[in-house]
Amino acid sequence: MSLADTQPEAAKQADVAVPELLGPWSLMWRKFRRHRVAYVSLWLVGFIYALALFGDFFAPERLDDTNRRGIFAPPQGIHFFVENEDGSSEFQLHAKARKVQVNQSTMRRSYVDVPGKIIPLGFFVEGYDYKLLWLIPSNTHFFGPKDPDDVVYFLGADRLGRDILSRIIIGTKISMSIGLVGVAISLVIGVSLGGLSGYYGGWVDNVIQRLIEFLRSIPTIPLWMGLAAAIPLGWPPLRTYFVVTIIVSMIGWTSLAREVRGKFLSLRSEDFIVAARLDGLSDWEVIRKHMIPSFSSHIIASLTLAVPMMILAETSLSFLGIGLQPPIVSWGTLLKEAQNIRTIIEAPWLLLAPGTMIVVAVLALNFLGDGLRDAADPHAH
Amino acid sequence: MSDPILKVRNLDKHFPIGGGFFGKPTDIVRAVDNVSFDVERGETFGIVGESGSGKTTLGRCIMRVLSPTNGDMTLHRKGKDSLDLVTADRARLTESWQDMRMVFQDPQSSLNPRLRVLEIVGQCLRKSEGLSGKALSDRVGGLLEEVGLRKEFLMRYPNAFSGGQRQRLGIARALATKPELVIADEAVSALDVSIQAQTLNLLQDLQEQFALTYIFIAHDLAVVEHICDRIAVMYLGEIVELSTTQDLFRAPKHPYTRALLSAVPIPDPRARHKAKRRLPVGDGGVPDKGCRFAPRCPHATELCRNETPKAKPMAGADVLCHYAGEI
Amino acid sequence: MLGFLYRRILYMIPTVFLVSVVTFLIIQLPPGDYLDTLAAELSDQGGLDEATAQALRDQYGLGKPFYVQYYKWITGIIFDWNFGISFEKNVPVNDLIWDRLGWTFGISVLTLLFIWIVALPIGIYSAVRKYSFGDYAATLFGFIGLAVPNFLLALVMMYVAFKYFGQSVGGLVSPQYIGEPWTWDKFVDLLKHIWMPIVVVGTSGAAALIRIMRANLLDELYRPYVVTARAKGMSEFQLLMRYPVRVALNPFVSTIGWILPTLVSGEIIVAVVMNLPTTGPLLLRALLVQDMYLAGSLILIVSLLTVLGTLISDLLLAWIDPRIRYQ
Amino acid sequence: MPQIHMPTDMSIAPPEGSPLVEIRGLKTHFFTDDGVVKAVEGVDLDIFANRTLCILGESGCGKSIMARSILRIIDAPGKITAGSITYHGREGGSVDLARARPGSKELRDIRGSDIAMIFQEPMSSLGPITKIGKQIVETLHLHRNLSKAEARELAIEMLAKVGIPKPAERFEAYPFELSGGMRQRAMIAMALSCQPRLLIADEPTTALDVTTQAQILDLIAELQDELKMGVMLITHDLGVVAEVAEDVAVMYMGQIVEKGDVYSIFENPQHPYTQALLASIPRMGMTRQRRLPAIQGMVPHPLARPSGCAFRTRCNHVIAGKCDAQTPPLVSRDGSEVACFLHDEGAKHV
Repeated sequence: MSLADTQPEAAKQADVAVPELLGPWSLMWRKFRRHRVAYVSLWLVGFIYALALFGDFFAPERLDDTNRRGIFAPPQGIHFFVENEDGSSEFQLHAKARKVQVNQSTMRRSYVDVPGKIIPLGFFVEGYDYKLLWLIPSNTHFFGPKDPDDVVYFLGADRLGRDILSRIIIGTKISMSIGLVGVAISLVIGVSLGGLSGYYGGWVDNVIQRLIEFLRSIPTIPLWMGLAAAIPLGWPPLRTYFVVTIIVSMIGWTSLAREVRGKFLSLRSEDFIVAARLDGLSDWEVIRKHMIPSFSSHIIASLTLAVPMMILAETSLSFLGIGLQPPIVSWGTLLKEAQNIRTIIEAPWLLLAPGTMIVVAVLALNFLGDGLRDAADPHAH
Repeated sequence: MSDPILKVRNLDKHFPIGGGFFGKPTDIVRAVDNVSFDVERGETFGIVGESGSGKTTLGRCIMRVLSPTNGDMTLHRKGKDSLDLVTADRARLTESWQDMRMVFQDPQSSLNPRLRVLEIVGQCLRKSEGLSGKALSDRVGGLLEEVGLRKEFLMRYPNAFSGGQRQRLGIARALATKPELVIADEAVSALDVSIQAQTLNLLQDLQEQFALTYIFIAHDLAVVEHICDRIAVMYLGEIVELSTTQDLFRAPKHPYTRALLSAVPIPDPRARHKAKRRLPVGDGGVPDKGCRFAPRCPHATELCRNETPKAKPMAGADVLCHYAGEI
Repeated sequence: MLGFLYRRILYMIPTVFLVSVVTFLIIQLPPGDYLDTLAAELSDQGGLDEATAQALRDQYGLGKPFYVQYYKWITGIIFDWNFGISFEKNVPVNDLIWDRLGWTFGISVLTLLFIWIVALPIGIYSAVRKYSFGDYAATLFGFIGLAVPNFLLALVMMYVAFKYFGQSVGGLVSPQYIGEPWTWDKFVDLLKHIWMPIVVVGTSGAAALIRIMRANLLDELYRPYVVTARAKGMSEFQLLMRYPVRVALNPFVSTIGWILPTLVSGEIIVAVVMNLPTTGPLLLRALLVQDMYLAGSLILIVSLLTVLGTLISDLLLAWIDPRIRYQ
Repeated sequence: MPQIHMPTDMSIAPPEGSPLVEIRGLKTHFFTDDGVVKAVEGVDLDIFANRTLCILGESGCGKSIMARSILRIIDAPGKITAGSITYHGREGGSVDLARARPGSKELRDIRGSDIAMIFQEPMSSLGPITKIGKQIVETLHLHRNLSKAEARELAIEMLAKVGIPKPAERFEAYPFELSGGMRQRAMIAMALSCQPRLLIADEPTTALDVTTQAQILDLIAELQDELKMGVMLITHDLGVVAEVAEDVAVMYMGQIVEKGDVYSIFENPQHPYTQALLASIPRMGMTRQRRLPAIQGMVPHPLARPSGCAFRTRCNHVIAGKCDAQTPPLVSRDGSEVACFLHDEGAKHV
């Protein structure tokens, strides 16, 4: 080698020179792991999607089971020890059995414990029949009363005596999937329009940019309300679901398209893209091998941040009564039950239980997206 | 004796500026204007100029990263037909990109941070020769050794290299397709003094070894003088002087070249008291008519301000000045 | 600056046109038209007489193609300031909407002010004291503010106010003042009520702006010009306010453009929950009973106001940032 | 090349009087997540009035951090961990800048007024949306008791002095409206508006074209003559050093490896690094060499600082068992000071 003589040290020092030898993806993962809240949120989001997937397994009661003896029943606590007759206590998960009392003068219901009577609780108990993942018949439930005939309202009950906890768990499926489906639609529209805009530039770019500016300048809620109100009430639930999803995804794609366009524009002038073209790669290969991997991490982060926005949008529409309609159960339709202040005062859990669920899910998704974005951005603070 | 590898004739590259959705461009920038030159096989042809002189645009037009507005360019390849670069379609261009390669200024941005060295250096071989697997890694490993890096670096990512090493990777990639012509655009400008010297040596060694022709674009006159055989000096899109290195540095003929040479600080404290030529500040704009350098030229006359000069061939050099040889 | 203004206003025209088309399209979406509704309603009272039906048909172009109806609608608005009539209430739309629009817009603007007053200092503090306790608190508030839907927050606040403070909730004034002329007491009563929708609507916006301000300021805090200002001998507070905060304000101002639509949106939904005399409940009701001219007028006007808000934010931006003005 | 200058031009008189700034044992370290980067590792330096001191070094050698340490404008996580920077004020008092409280009045009064600084990137170093004139006036108001009109007049005067045409018009201009050279002139006008005793110029011409660079260097030299101020110019360009320096300090990995007057550095370099650096640059107008004698290897990673002499990994004259064991001290030799064991008693001269 003719050059060996000038380079002995350079070769030797190469390992010392830059201690960082991890690949870009592992570096990103390491950075993400350091963002502890985001890391915890990743697990939380995973758990919520598991709830959505295995809803019936986690729900102790059937979704639509009404119960006249449970109308507006308040949440019941879980107790750990029972006292035996001899005074010793023994570990046994249980809830206290209750009965309804109606005050004759005010016509108000109240629930009082039946002394000495308990409802034993347990894991992997027998309950109603369902199909796990729409396939496997089963009647095992994760947690609930050991006797299938007992009912315990961990998060209270609604005006028909339906179990809120079970309804929230089943509602997870609709609410969380609307986010995912909506994001998928946004992704397709956003990436293709943004990509077209950024790659071709010129008048294509101009038209798409104007379109985006236009869409962004319309206040979303009136627009959605208009669109959602146009959905005939007689439509089957599934069709309503998809139309609502499409309406909701209309917000997401504009910002995504802008982001993709910006990335395309900045990447297009990047030397390594020019170099790839000069290496003989076709336009499509340049996009696939170089451009998309370069901004995929950002896209993933923005998508993660778009999911909660869509969840909130669905919730708002359903709450107003122009989104999803019962009998579809989503967090939004659950909250619709808590629309007037009198109901809330009588049964605050109707508001607080699904509300907390929404806030937790949205928070977790936001933290996750934030962590992903920080990890993807080499210049993050 | 003359055996040009590249012929450039009357090349123009104009960029429209301004204008919105409805509007027409308000102005055009003539970034490269009526440029003609030949590059001889085996030589190092330098293009120097200050920022905004159009040297980088010119390099990118030759590579056809940018499409020229007007003019002709022909690449004469050994043992193959010659190629008209202006009219070539994508397939012919892709072919030309194997014989004509580019080394970029910023080794940081010209290497995709998400790909391994094997892929970065080897992707052109994958395309052009259909290599893959062991054959590809052997070839790339060999290339790495040729530029003074180790085979073992194949599976690393660019972030594991220092600036100088990255530029070596850029050079390895340029050499992968066994090109005849390499365009080095400010290839050593971003490097530290000591690394710059190593890289210049490497470029010279490789030139000898593989009989390469270089087009070396730079703003550093000392570097250009060191490595180039002939030099074109650009000012606001035009070549104002083109001559052999020796003539250019011994006896510059264009007033801009002279001013440029005299502005370069010389690393010898004893030279500091020599008389300096200082140019008045230009506003970067191009005058409507006449010589583009006239607003800053100490010798400008009415003729200069009104009539555009034509390139004057004199003693092996071309000078774009009405008074070439007189002042 | 004037040129910039003209250009912006010119850009607004196609947007406004599109907004009106989309609005009309939306209100045309549901099957059937006003006459069907009216005929159904009047059928108990012996049906709709043909002459009246024909008159209405002519007036609104019902049964004609979409563009004819649109043309009648929009020319009515432009030339006669006639937004049509509310089918449900059988009064001109004009009589119903202006008061409510005034409240909607007033609350939105007040909310914008509230957001700025809250977000600006907290955002600055959060960036300057990065990773301090206050910063974490602001970040947490930011995330939670973004995660709680407006209507949920409204319900919770109403619940808390009622349960723990025994305050009457809903409406902008106490029931006894409704329909009464304005007096000092009524005004005070208004103030007692209006803060709640403002806080509810503003929380998510303030949370978003704190995050944006923090990120922008962090981008600017370590710029070389800050070092320059420090090297001049300025005190930290002085230089913070004069340089990085001013630059970071840019995107802050431009947020009017996008925050106004979300505020109006949020106001509409909160108004439904809190029973405010603004456009929200009216629009919702109009949409549910398919009172198309009323719904269409509301959507159109609210959208126009937002477009106008965007224009104002662009102008403000140009006013504080010379770089945009001179483009 | 025949020289026709007087012999007095060939050498440089030693500095007179006491130094403006005395730096002793200065260490500035950066406490990063990955470890401690010793950006400045024990620097001794004197800066005199009416003299130009050039700090020469490659990127990452700590020259810029050293200069910023003087004004105490190092961004976190950087910290001065040892040493002193004594500034002798106009009225005879002296201040240890290394120990002054950050952001204290004492420190701020010196910044911009006694010691001013200009930076590499004139675009990003000027406030982007503040008028040029306002930025200068602001400096004047900070340090001098002037009325608005007086300050404005003085600022326009400064703009004229640094060779900006139509200064009254440019007073109202924003930085983005000026060319790179004009911006750097405006920056100089701002730095010199309070007539500082020391100007620190951190790579002031690196971002500029050669022809503009020449003008800016001329300008600094002229103004130095006029104001009799000290200039500390930081650069990696040997040409610039040869052009303007009286004294030179060569830095490598946070330490000064050699310092002396410009003639001894260029004509009789003592340290192997200085020698190699001088040999490795292509020179204009010299006989063309086939190959440049390049320095081998690369600068070690700042977190992997070699033991002993930092340059030993690239040095051709390593003395085994010595260079890797101890850090060579800066010792006087032939009119300059050098930190290398080759110059110890008994060691063979290179």
